[in-house]
Amino acid sequence: MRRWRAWAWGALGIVLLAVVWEGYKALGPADGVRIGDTIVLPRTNDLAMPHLWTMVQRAGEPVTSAPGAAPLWSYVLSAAWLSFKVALIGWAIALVVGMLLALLMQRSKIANSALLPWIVLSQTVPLIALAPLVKRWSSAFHIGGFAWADWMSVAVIAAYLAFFPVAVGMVRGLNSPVAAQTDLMRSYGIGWWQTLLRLRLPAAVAYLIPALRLSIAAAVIGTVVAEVSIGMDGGIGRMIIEFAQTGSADPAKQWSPIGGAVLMGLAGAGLVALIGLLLKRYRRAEA
Amino acid sequence: SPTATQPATGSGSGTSGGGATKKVTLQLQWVAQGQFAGYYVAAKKGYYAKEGLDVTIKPAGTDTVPIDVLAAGDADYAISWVPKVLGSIEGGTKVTDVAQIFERSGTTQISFKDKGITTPGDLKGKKVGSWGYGNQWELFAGMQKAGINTDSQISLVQQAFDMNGFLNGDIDAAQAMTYNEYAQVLETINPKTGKLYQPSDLNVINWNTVGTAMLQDAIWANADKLASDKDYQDTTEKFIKASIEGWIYTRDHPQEAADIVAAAGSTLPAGHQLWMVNEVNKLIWPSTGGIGTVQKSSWDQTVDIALHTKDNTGKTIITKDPPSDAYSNVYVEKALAELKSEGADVMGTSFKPITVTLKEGGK
Amino acid sequence: MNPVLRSRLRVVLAPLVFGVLAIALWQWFVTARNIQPYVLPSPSAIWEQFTGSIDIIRDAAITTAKNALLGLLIGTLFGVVCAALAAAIRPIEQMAAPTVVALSVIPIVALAPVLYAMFGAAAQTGRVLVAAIAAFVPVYINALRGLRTVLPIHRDLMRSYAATGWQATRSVTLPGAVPFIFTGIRIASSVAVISALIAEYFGGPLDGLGISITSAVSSSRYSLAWAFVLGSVVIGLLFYCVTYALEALVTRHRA
Amino acid sequence: MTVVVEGVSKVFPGKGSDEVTALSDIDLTVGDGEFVSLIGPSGCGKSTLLRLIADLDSPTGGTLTVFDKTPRQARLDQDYGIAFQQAGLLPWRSVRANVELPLQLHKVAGRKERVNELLEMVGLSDFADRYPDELSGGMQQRVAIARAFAEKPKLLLMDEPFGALDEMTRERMQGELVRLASESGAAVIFVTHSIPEAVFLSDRVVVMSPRPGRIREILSVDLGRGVDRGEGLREDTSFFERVSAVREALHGGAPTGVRGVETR
Amino acid sequence: MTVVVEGVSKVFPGKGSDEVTALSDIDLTVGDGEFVSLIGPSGCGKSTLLRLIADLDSPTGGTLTVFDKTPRQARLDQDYGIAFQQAGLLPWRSVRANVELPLQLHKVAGRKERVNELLEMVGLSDFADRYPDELSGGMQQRVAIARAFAEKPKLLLMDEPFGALDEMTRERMQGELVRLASESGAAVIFVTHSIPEAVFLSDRVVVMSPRPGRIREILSVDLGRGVDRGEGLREDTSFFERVSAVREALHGGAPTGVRGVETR
Ligand SMILES: Nc1ncnc2c1ncn2[C@@H]1O[C@H](COP(=O)(O)OP(=O)(O)OP(=O)(O)O)[C@@H](O)[C@H]1O
Ligand SMILES: Nc1ncnc2c1ncn2[C@@H]1O[C@H](COP(=O)(O)OP(=O)(O)OP(=O)(O)O)[C@@H](O)[C@H]1O
Ligand SMILES: Cc1ncc(C[n+]2csc(CCO)c2C)c(N)n1
Ligand SMILES: [Mg+2]
Ligand SMILES: [Mg+2]
Repeated sequence: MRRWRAWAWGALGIVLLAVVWEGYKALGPADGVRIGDTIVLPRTNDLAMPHLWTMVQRAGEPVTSAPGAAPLWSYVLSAAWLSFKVALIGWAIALVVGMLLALLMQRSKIANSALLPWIVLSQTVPLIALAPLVKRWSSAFHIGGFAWADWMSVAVIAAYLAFFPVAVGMVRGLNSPVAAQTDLMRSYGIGWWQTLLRLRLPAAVAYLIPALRLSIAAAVIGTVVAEVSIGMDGGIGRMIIEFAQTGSADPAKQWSPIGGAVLMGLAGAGLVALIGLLLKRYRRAEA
Repeated sequence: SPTATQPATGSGSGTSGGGATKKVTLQLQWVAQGQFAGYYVAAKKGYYAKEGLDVTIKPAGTDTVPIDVLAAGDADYAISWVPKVLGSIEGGTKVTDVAQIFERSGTTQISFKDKGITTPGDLKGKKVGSWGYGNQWELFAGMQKAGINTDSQISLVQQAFDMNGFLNGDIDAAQAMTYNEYAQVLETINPKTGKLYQPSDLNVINWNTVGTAMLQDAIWANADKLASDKDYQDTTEKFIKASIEGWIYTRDHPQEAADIVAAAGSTLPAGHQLWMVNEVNKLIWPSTGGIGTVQKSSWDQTVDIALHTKDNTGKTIITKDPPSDAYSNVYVEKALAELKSEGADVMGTSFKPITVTLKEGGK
Repeated sequence: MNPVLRSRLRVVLAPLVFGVLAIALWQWFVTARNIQPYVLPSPSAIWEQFTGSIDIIRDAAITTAKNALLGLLIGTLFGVVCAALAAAIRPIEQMAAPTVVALSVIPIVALAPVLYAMFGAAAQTGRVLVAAIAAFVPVYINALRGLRTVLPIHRDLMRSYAATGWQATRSVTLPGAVPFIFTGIRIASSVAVISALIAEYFGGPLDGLGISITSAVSSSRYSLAWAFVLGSVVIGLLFYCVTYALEALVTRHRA
Repeated sequence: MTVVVEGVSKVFPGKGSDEVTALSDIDLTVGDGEFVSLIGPSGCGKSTLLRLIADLDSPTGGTLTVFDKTPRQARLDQDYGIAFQQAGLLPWRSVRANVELPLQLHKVAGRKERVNELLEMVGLSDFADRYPDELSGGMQQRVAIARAFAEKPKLLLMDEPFGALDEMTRERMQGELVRLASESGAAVIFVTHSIPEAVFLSDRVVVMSPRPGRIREILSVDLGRGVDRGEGLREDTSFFERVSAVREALHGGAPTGVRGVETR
Repeated sequence: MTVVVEGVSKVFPGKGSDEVTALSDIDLTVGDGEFVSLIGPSGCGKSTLLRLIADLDSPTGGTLTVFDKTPRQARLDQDYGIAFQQAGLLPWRSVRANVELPLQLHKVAGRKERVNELLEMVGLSDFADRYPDELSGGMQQRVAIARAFAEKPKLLLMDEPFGALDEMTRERMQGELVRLASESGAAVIFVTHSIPEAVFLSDRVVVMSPRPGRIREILSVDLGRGVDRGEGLREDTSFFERVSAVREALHGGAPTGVRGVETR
């Protein structure tokens, strides 16, 4: 019942947003509202704000006029699916790296002090600077018949953005058990590994889930940016630059990759919710 | 499906050269589009295969520097503009321009008629669009040649992939490739008339006319390998030959070439694609010294601009003359000789571009 | 040695030692293996470029930092105001929920071109807004949580004082949410910098760190590119440290 | 009468149909200046009863009056001061500002002097400009008590205010409270778990029993008022007698020492 | 001897040069099966002493032995069971699994039976499959105590295990503890704030004073063992006498009832 009400309000919010969009488009000046030279409310012309129905209609039409071209929506959907798979792999890498770092930082205070500032610092390096290097390094990998593909570079870059929340959240989670609990483990004379397994990991779950939510959003964003930067084929990133080239003549088309990206984000959030459900046992305290 | 841009692989039937096929990778400087039609055609039509080459064509992303991919050994050949490469060469990258496919520059600066910008000098005090990425040098050279102080007398605007900034009036004069952005504008409805924008609405500054044009799409090869590796020299010649065959076919069959590019995964609308192929043909044909040969005068003009033009960061592309192996006509001349002996028209003297009518959205 | 002193030393020294070692290893690797700058520029080369082009880097950094700061301020303002509305009226929160989730996953590369079309491609507005949107999400989420976590005892206290809604908001709800808001701002600070920087790709005046990085890369000047990256790291850290210090300041009396 | 509770009951809606009857049919009167303690096992409704009197919650049955008004009116008129087990100080306000809070909200004049007086009263003048996190638990609780006394209420409601303190501090605070209450002439309703505390402080001890919350017995203590209750009292046999009486009432005749299955 | 503490001191490094001397020159022996309580104001080092015995921390001076071994060896040999004020249950484990935890970690055989026995002992058999958040505070504490008894230790260390319980539950638990301890023959070192609790439970009460933590006095209670300590004892004059004696030792001759300025 309350679930439904939340959904209903959420849907109403989206409708409201649509009404505001169209309402402003109808009433606002084509060239936007300016204070001095700065535009403070957006332009309403079709280049800046296409009609919502134009976007929807455009999504139903074929991507290009080439015979047999798929409708735009299905094209976006399969691009989003491809990007999402890459994002998931990046996310998986981020999970492993983030957790390992967290374990290391939990294990050793020195490691914690030494690494944490650099982990924070790592997130101030723009992906666009990193992407070409990663691609470069990865192509140096030629182990046997294994050839590094573009999507792997993209996944690595997505992981670079996504590991941060996991590492930070996980450290906090691993350190969350209260003194009574850690002392108890010590009194049992068990070592770090057993304490980790029996106490710290289960206790960290409650902190891990929100971290995962942030992390998967970061993975999605990282994937798309890296696709653009590296030039990976077939995903939402490539779609953004390709559609931009017809962005002026076919402005509604440019919005569909945004829809695809949002879809990926929502799917990610859904996935995390599912994981949260699976680990419900360890989240009793939250309820 | 969007994954259609599988690396286009020469799957030719007639392997005449005999022996095993040789794997070759070509790094483009952008995504698959008509600009690179010749290579896709050569692959599709089996010209590479005929030379015993198995060519993989790799599109680029925004941050791909083709010449570094080449230098790192991740590609055997790369397509890039000469001014973008000269700096890399001065930085120690050992590459050689082995075939100057585009003889003319496709870069222009376009503006709406009412701005009254007909010469580079008129850009003074205007909001001027620039792509950066090494695409900006002809513009800067042109403005500086007209006596404009590019640090203080214009305001520079970063130009995106689309032409919205130009159409919305944020940019007075925008960079436009004849084969791409210029068409984008002409494919757009003019809200004032309800019809497409017309060429008559626009003023176009063409750097070829101004005299600050620089050499654009060329095939680059690894200089060190060229100097030492006989096999690579051989392959280079074959690669150039097959590529030129592709361009010749493109000249003669623009529509088919456009379709081949689309089949290789380009999502540009068909009309736009055809326009691009046709415009690119104009940059190649008719050829002065045979397609692919570097004209010394054009090279020198490019180098001269690279030595003396400062962009917004206050730096010139290069500070001293490039080494002598920065370009070489040796391989292209051999390739041309072979092609001529096979009866191919490598000059395109009688080339007549087709007429492409642009429709809304490039359809 | 006194363990407290030792822990202080550890906090300062350990990252320094780690950093110095990592940079030394990096330098050694590049020199010994003769790595090309397009594979990995050496720290010394980056530093050389950094000091050599410090004026250009400073100018670029100031432009980007200004956009990021303005964006951070706008994002924070909107974040807090919207959170206040959402906290006061639950349907508003529920209505905003899908939009906020969507905002949090829209890649900057998709958003920026659209904003330039809306707000002008020759102005900094698009960049500021990209930073503002990126900053909005963490501030909104944290502020909302803060406004929602009024201790029951404080609520009872206000009721027992027969305090008006506004009095309760002013004396309990808002001050109670302040640490949460600052946590949000701290998270938003580095995101704002990165976002403002990436947005430079797609329009706006030809200045800033993002454009400088790519234009250096496109002419294979990798050491210079990384000198600009260093500039962005400095800005990012500056933002982080300032917001961190603010957070520490406002939460100093909280248990 | 300070407080009159008649036939009051409180039912909390639980999940589904599991209602919780926190209070059932409670009758209680508290006279002016009287010190009444509520004692009983966890969950017997002590806090609930206090909250009903304070109008922090409303009864599902019966009537309450506070100074012959509705609890709501009494709350709006600021007729009572209240303190909880947690001091509930605002961590961003100094000690002084915390004590000042109710005065400020009600725009009382002469605040500065009154606050100084209150801090003096609880012996925290030297800590006026400190912040709560700089105080010990006992000191925080004293700030909360000063705050409760701020508007010189004729009724003090206290819900286990000393529950979190150690024995020595607790005894000292009990002594202070007895003094303050008798000096100010305020009636006090005091929730506690500690039998000696209830006995030491109160004129009457209300013993409650759970499921549903009822008053089992009301015991008069009659050990004198205010200053009469020195520390010596704690070692007096009359004191031990009352303690034993309350214990017995609490255990309610049920054989003591038996291991019962406790459910919530 | 179960525990021998000789000349033990513990200094914690504070901020800068502000060291905290938590314990100074402590001597204490606890015999086999003896029940010893530690009482004293907050911060006098009760928990610290217990933690040293449990080898959860190490002394800065003096020596400790537990069953004639080092505390470390005793810990590794699982010679003691321990319980804290917070039950410290693992919220993701059922009651049964929580009690089973030490047995599982030490791979003890016949766990299921032992757990049933322990749950029976603390009267929680019906709640074996519930989770901690479904239990009241008192029930949680009983789970923690069952867990401490799991491996039949000859020494039980308890740090205010009943501190969070209400008076009635607390008294019931005290009775149970006395029974369990005497049945199992285990020695107990018990930290508390409550004088009646210490007196009711112990053979000897160790009264400590703070800054620095020292033993002020050790009082023998001599009220009989185990079952002898029925609920009736609490209303016995001999009981009140001991309570008063401990009170006085605690207040350490300082005139009581004086309002002192408390600092931390
Ligand atoms: N807001 C509420 N919603 C539902 N049930 C409640 C609520 N408040 C109290 N109860 C229930 O009412 C009963 C009485 O609670 P109350 O807090 O008054 O007990 P108490 O005597 O103060 O206990 P304690 O000594 O633990 O503080 C309990 O069973 C409790 O679970
Ligand atoms: N880990 C620690 N670091 C620094 N100081 C500590 C530490 N643990 C305890 N102390 C200090 O040692 C002194 C004794 O603390 P301890 O916890 O043993 O007291 P206690 O008697 O158990 O008090 P309480 O009754 O409040 O539990 C206190 O002053 C305390 O602040
Ligand atoms: C960031 C950025 N990267 C590439 C282009 C597109 N572009 C402009 S000129 C040119 C070469 C031939 O088309 C290309 C690829 C752009 N506009 N912006
Ligand atoms: Mg209560
Ligand atoms: Mg303690």
